[in-house]
Amino acid sequence: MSIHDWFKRKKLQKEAEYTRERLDIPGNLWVKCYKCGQAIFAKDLMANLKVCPKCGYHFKLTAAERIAQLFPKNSFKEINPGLTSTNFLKFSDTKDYGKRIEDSMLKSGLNDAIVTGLGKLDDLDVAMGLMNFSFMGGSMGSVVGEKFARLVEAAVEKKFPVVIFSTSGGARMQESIMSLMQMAKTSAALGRLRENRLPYISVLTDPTTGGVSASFAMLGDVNLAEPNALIGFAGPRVIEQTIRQKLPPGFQRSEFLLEHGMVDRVCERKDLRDTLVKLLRFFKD
Amino acid sequence: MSIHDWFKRKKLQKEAEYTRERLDIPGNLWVKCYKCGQAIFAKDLMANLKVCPKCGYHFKLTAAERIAQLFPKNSFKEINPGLTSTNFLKFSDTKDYGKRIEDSMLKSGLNDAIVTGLGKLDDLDVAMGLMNFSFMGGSMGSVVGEKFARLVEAAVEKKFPVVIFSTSGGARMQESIMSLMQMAKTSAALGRLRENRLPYISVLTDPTTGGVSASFAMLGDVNLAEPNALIGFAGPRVIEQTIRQKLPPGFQRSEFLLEHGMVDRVCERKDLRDTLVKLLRFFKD
Amino acid sequence: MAKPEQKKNTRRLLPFEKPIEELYDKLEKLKAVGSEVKMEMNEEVRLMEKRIEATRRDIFAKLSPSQIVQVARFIQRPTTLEYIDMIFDDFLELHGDRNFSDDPAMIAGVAKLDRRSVVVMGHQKGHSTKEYLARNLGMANPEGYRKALRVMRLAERYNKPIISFIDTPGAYPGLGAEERGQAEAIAKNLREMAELTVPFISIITGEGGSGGALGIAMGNKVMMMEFSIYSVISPEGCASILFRDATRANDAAVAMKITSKDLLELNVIDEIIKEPIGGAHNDPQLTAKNIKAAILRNLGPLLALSHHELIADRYNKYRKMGIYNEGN
Amino acid sequence: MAKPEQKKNTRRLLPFEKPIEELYDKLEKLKAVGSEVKMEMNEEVRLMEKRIEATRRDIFAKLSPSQIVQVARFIQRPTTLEYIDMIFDDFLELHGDRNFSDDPAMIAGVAKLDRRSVVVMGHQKGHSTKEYLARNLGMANPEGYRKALRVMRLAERYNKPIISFIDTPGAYPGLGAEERGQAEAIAKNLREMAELTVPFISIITGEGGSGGALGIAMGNKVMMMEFSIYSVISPEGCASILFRDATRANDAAVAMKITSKDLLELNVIDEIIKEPIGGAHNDPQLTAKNIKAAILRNLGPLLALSHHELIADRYNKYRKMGIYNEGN
Ligand SMILES: [Zn+2]
Ligand SMILES: [Zn+2]
Repeated sequence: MSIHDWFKRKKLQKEAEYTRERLDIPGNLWVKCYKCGQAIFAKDLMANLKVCPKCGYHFKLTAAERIAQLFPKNSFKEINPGLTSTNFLKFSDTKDYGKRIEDSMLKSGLNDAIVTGLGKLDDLDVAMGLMNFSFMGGSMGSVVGEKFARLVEAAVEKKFPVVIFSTSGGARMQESIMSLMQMAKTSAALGRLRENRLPYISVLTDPTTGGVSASFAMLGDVNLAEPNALIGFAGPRVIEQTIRQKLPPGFQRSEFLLEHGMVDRVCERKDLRDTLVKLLRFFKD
Repeated sequence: MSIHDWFKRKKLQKEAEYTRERLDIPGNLWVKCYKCGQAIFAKDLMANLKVCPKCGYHFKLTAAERIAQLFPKNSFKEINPGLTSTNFLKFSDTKDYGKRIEDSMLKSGLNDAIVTGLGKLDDLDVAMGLMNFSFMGGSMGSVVGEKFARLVEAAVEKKFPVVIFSTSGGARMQESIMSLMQMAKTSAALGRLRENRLPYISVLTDPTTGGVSASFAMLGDVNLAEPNALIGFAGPRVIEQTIRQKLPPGFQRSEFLLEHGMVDRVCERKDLRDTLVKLLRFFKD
Repeated sequence: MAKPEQKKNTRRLLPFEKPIEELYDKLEKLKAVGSEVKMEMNEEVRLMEKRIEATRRDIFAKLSPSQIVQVARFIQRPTTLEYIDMIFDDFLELHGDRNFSDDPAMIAGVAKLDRRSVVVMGHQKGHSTKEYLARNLGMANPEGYRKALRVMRLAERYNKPIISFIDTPGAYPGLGAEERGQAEAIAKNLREMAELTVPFISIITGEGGSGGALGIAMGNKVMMMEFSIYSVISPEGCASILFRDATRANDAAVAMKITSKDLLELNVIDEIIKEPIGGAHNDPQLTAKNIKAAILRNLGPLLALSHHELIADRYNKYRKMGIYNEGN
Repeated sequence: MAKPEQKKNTRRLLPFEKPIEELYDKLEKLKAVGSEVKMEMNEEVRLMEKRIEATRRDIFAKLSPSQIVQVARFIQRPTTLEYIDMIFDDFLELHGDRNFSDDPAMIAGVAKLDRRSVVVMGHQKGHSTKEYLARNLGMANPEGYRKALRVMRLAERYNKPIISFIDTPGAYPGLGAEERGQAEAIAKNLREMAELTVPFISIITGEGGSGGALGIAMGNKVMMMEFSIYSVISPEGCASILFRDATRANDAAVAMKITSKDLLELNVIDEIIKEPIGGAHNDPQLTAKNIKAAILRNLGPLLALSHHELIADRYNKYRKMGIYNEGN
């Protein structure tokens, strides 16, 4: 099934509560902006790609929302939707990992923290992966790694470029060492892509840290970032504890990374699709 | 003729006056160390590879002295000794460049600022270039560039590794743009060497700046530096004028470059030959 | 507002264009009178404009090297970003060296030349003190050269030609630049440019200052704008170091042979790109058109070469440079 | 001098070796008496030494994961430089990333393994607070990973095998590290290690801490010392983040499966290298001998592979990692 069908199926039952939770909606109609605190009519927010019309704050998007924004003509076909996580270590912290997976699936309407598929941006073929922060903080375990690797392998086979939208707190600790190995696996897949001279564009969105930033998210031929996204290796709290001082304002934000040479462009959501199309056309022609 | 023959031939007529000039010898027997100010018996200084036995200060070496230290068995054969500089631009500053070349040749007993040749360090073949600071400040003009390129081409043909001892104030401004082009020429030659997977060891000695540091001297698979050598792109005075402040002590010295990741090892002269042999053996086996 | 200041700006006059200044004053008076008496002075205005153009043509027909230096450095001279805008389509700047920072003195990105994808890069100066400061007058730090190299490698990986625009007094001679390996950054670029498997064209648009210029200028074809300069050291630097007299920069400019004509004669460059009368700043659009034509004319034959041939072509080009005597 | 301090040092006792402490005290008394009465107590000394060894053997036969963590982190545990010294000949350390600095937390260089040239690298800790400070406890900055990559590429260019030694709590989470792209540095290493055309062997000798460990650990073969650990986060970090209780590090150590035995069962590593009774620090020479034997045993088959096969071998190794369900 296409991601659109899947999106529609889950939509009705989930979106209301989910959106409320993710966006702090104080009712059904009004959303309060995290940054400027202004109340925004939910419809206006959605029409503005979930960017605050007042202050430009970029709200988090789910994979499905992102897909809907990028592929208005429904041209995105999901691949490997059936992969799900398993508690192979019988890991249990404050909650059993198996239960946590189940709950996350129910709550988010997603199978795991990434959706992968093939699609067209205008006339341009693309293999795309989109992470979901709403599924266990976008953490990367075996499923994210496997779906990523399969996506890249599909791209190699079809000679498609790859675009990844990252958002992740890092490795999924409940899978312990196996989550660390996904960094190796996804990076190796990108090595193969590169060997085949197929382009890779990484889009970093808020937040992208830890094992995901230290593997595929930083490896784009071109790295794009949405404004003000938190991007870094270590989390701000860990750094503050280590250096025993407050972090400067703007630290680890997209604009900071641009200044420090780590991302090519900070790109507002409204310009993102155009920029991707331009870049893909550059690589293609 | 071998560099040794050539060295012997020039030696008698030149060495006395030349050594006096280069070393500030206040008579024939005693040398005053630049750094610690101590008087050293000239013979002791020579026996100690021209390193002050009191404070470790490394006096400058001519190519011939360097060759004598490295190839005790006379195994170094110079190539392309007959190349000489010409005043093709009819350039004249405080002195005509043609006259300057002539005077430098007479005074230094050298044809130009580099000696190139093939030799053996122990059983290890090597193509080696050794610069002379005493010839117009080791400046790189067409002759240095051409001899460098021919040396590298000989190395490629014979599958020899290349070792270069640099000491230079930079490009030879009297050859204007043509001296700049030698940076391109020598670096391109090293590109070809690399393409052929033949190793290149660069030994930076006091001083190595400007166009030589910004071309072949910095491009070693391994960069070695003698202690306390001045190494940099811009000269200290230019930097001071630009930033309008005094430079910190140790700035642009070998140890500073080590700390800043630009050289692999700071190597005392007494250890230099052993280190080269070890490295060459590493590459060979 | 300071009116004379503004006048100067719109006239874009170089110091040695004094004779034209007076003519412009007259022209303006004529125009003022004309607007009073409605159009009657039209013919005289036209004549005065012709006279200005003729005078300018005369002046520019016999510029001295040090005057050319002034043109090359003129604050009104079109910048790399302007040329990119006029010559290419769909330019997307790419930032950063993926190491330390993004250097605003060096720009790089992807673009279309007509419908062909190309990679472009160059030093960026500006047209005001403020822009000079922001861009460090086009004097790149190591990060600038490393960004350029990163984007060159991108070009190579995806088989896109590279066009570089050179306009810098030189690589920045700062404390941090030395700490972070200015010499290493430039040296590595030289070696890597020699080995590029894609067509590479370099254009000296303004100041080609020493290693800082060469650091992105090792094209298969190297072209110079008519009134640009290219040299191993600035005339001022040469005067103070070699002539031991800082006031002799004019003599140094002559002696060093730094004009496009000199460098073509020395076979260091392949072609001179004509500028409009009065220099590129007098008609940036026309200048850009000339540059684009030169790029297209030179790119064609390079596109026919294999990767190996492109490297060999570049190797041979630089291998030949140098003039010396050969004895026994 | 503080004698008890010194005793502890020579005995090199871990916190959970308390029972041995008493035996050592007795042994020393026996020796003292023995030296008075000349040799008569020899047999009893021998017996006591045997008893110490037996007790130690018992303790180490059933170490809990959190005790293994203590062994892996023990200040007396041999460091990378010591292993290199014992295993290789003619080691020459190479410094610097050719970009920004030389990172003392990461060492790299060339050496001989018997008579074969190899490239070696690893995190460097130390045996004292002073050394910990100088080496940042083996927590590398981006420069460390970039130096490692530079030297890996050197190895590749000249076709030399690479041996890496892993012993780090993790990559350094500092301000400068973030500014200079810790994430980028590690990520690039991962991709580049996957593509290396030379045999690559990695050995976790002490702490294999997260991305900072993996950043030089993507060998064709990955081995772990018997009492080393390898994990995505420290037990303490896991306890405080997942268990929301910083005191539950022991539980986290168990739950996370971070011991060599666990990781062999999970097929994440290929082999366990035995340590002497009481851990590597009790007999560094024997430990080094075991490591060397393991390297040689594993290197042989890798040397028979082509460049392409080596890349494929590594790709398949990491491609297989992961456990998941597959529905429709
Ligand atoms: Zn807002
Ligand atoms: Zn001394």
